[in-house]
This record gives sequence, structure tokens and C-alpha cells, in this order.
Amino acid sequence: MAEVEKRKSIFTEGAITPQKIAESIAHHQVKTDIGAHDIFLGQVRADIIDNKVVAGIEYTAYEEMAEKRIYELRETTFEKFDLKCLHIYHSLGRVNAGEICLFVFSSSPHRDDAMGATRFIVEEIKANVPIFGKEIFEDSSYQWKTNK
Amino acid sequence: MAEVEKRKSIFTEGAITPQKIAESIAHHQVKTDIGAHDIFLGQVRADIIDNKVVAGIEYTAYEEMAEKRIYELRETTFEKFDLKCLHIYHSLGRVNAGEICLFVFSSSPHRDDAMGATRFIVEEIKANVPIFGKEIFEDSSYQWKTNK
Amino acid sequence: MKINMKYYGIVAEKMRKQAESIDISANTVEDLINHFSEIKTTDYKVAVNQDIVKADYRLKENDEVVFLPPFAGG
Amino acid sequence: MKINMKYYGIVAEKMRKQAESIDISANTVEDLINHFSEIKTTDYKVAVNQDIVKADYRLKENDEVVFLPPFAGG
Repeated sequence: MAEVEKRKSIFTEGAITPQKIAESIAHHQVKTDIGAHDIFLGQVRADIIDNKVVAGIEYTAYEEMAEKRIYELRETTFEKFDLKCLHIYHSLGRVNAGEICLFVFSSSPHRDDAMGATRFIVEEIKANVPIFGKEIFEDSSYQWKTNK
Repeated sequence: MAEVEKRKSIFTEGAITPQKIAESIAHHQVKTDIGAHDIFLGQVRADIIDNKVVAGIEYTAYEEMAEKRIYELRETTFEKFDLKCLHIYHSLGRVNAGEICLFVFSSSPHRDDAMGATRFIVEEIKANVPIFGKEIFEDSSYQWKTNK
Repeated sequence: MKINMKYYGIVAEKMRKQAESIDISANTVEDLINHFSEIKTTDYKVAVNQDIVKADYRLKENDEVVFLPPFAGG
Repeated sequence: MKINMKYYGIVAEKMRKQAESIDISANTVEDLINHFSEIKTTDYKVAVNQDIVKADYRLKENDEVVFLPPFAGG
């Protein structure tokens, strides 16, 4: 089984850049036992709520608990799926509409495991990791976001 | 429904670079009705077959038929899933172990559609699009690859 | 009994602070909740020492308690 | 009848060419196949004008026929 990474924080300040994603992909080209990568990106939508447009989301987290949940989630994911690599990043602070706030990257010899792992992690993060989001409208008013 | 792109070729000469993937992601940041991207990357594995290591794959395709299948597949995918964008690229020619030969990129307001669409397309390409691959070993011998 | 409270999201907003240590007489999480009228109408789960617990969970000295509003990650 | 043949992958290798036009007496795909002893042991499907067809497909003048070896995309 691939090595489970040490407790590296999943949190990053502000939006996740396409350049960071490209660098992460490039780092895997030395891992020639990988045949399939699956990447999920969460992007902030400019939703219209009561005639007001979401300009961005400000994320906060109960970080100690979130990191603990993610650590356990990584271990479960490596048990359930045949993975070589797994990277998870989430933004804290302000992320504007059109920018990326979540980056999940699973790599496996085979596509079923890569795709299954990414899906599993995204669902778990949405349901069980204590991250909070304030949807800020263009007029600076706001509402607290709730995952469905 | 999002516009189905005109018949742009899916084929690109040689490996697909991380930089191309980053550029593709960056282009979507103006599309603020997107909430979820799912990206699948196929990477050439350095498999060991009869004690010989795969150094790369040389891809060819029955291009006219492949483009026709992909065009139909795009239409079916837009009917089945709520997508805003869909990009599909496959390499022709030599791709070395560790390099990327397939890039599928689905974008939707919601994660279920993005992930479902990517999975559907990857399976369809493997099963129904006439692309052929010669696995070239480090000693320059080769064998013809067959998808399982 | 000393309890370390942390507040996030809409709970922090209603409590008008992000953390505090309180000295309180409470056996269970349910007892504790009764002291927090500020968030009576708020939807939340309770975490003690970073695990989600039920209302009958028995508190100990120095527990870290968080009222978790709905998650919004992703 | 004139048929436009294209060869790919292991079929091109066995035929030692990538395309040719042939003039052949054949009503169906099955009749045509019988002329190709080079690929008797090869696994393939048959496409006519870019659609996969069965052995009883009736050929027409100028059809484009391809013996498709196993796919390896992705």
C-alpha cells in the first residue's frame, strides 16, 4: 500500500490556483505505476439569491477537528481503494465567484479506484468536515451557506 | 443547455502537458455558473510484462470514425448530464511512461453531473472509440495494447 | 467545572466572540446547552474534544466544546 | 465492386500497408473477409463507413471498410 502522508494541513489561504494544480499533476509524472488520476475541483458559483448575486465565499473552519477528520478520512480511503497518491486542499478566507475552493486529487493504477476515491472524499468533506462559509453578495450583505 | 462545441479535434500530438490542463482550468474561471469540475487523466504506466518494462505507448487512431464517435458521445453526454462545459483530448503518437494521454474535463453547476459525465465518457472512450496503442518496451520490442 | 468553548460561523456571530473558558455547573451536554439562550433558534451539532456527541454526553473538566453550525465545505 | 480499405494497428502490420482500394467480387462483409487470409488469426470488428456492422452487412460500391483491432484508448 502507498504511504499515507504525514499530517500536512489541507488548508490554504484564499483561492486554489490552476498553477498549483498543474504543479501537483507534474509531480506525479515520476510515479510510473499510476495509470489514472481523478481530480475534483469545487468552484464558487455566482448564485442569485433573492435578486442578489454571490460575489464570493469567506471560509472558516474548526481546524483541529477538520484536520483530524481528514486524517481519518485519508486512512479509510486508502483502505477502501487501491491508491498511490491522495491530495486534498481546501481554502480558508475569501474565495471569489469563479475561483476554486476545493481540490481533491486521487491517483491509482486503475480508473475505478481513482474515480471512486475522489467521489468518496468529496461526499465526506461536504457532510462531515467542519468548514463554514459566509456567502457574501455584491452589495456586501451576506448569508451563511449550508451544504445540501 | 450549454452550447455543444463545434467539431474540434480531440487529438493532440504527443503527451498532454500539465500546463495545458492548467490553462484549460483557468479559462473556466469566467464561467461563474460552474460549481464543480471533474477531471480524469489517463497516464501511461511503466507496466512490467514478461520481465520487460513499458517505456511508452505509440497511439494511432481511425481518426474520422473516432471524431464521429466523440461528437455523438458529446451530444449524448449533454443530454444525460447537466453540463456547462466538456473537453476531451487524446494523444496520438508517442507518449512516454508517466506522461498523460487522455484528458477529460466536465464542468457543471453540481458535482453529481460533473463526476457522472466524466466517468461515462472515460468508459465510452475505452470501449467504443477506435484508438490503437503499441506498448513499446525499453528494449524497443513491442506488443499491441488491448483495453479490458 | 471549567469548559473551553469555541465558536464558529453563525454561532460565533450570535455569541459575539470566537472562544472563551467558562466555569459552569453542568453534568451533560444538555445541561450546558441550557445556558446558551443566544443560539436557541440556531441549527447546530455539538462536538466535544473534536468528536460529535449526543445530548446525554457527560462532560469532564477542561473539555473543549463546540456548537457546530451546518457545514459548507467544498 | 470497388471497396476502399483502411488498416490500423496490428491489422496494418499484418497487411503491410495502411490503405488500398480493391476491386473485389463480394456481396457481404463475410464474403469480403474470406479474401483476407493475412488476418485470419487476428481479433477485430468490422466498420463500414465508420459504423460497426455485422458479417451479413451488404456492401455497396465505394464503401470504406476497416477491420478494427482491439481499442486501446485512454
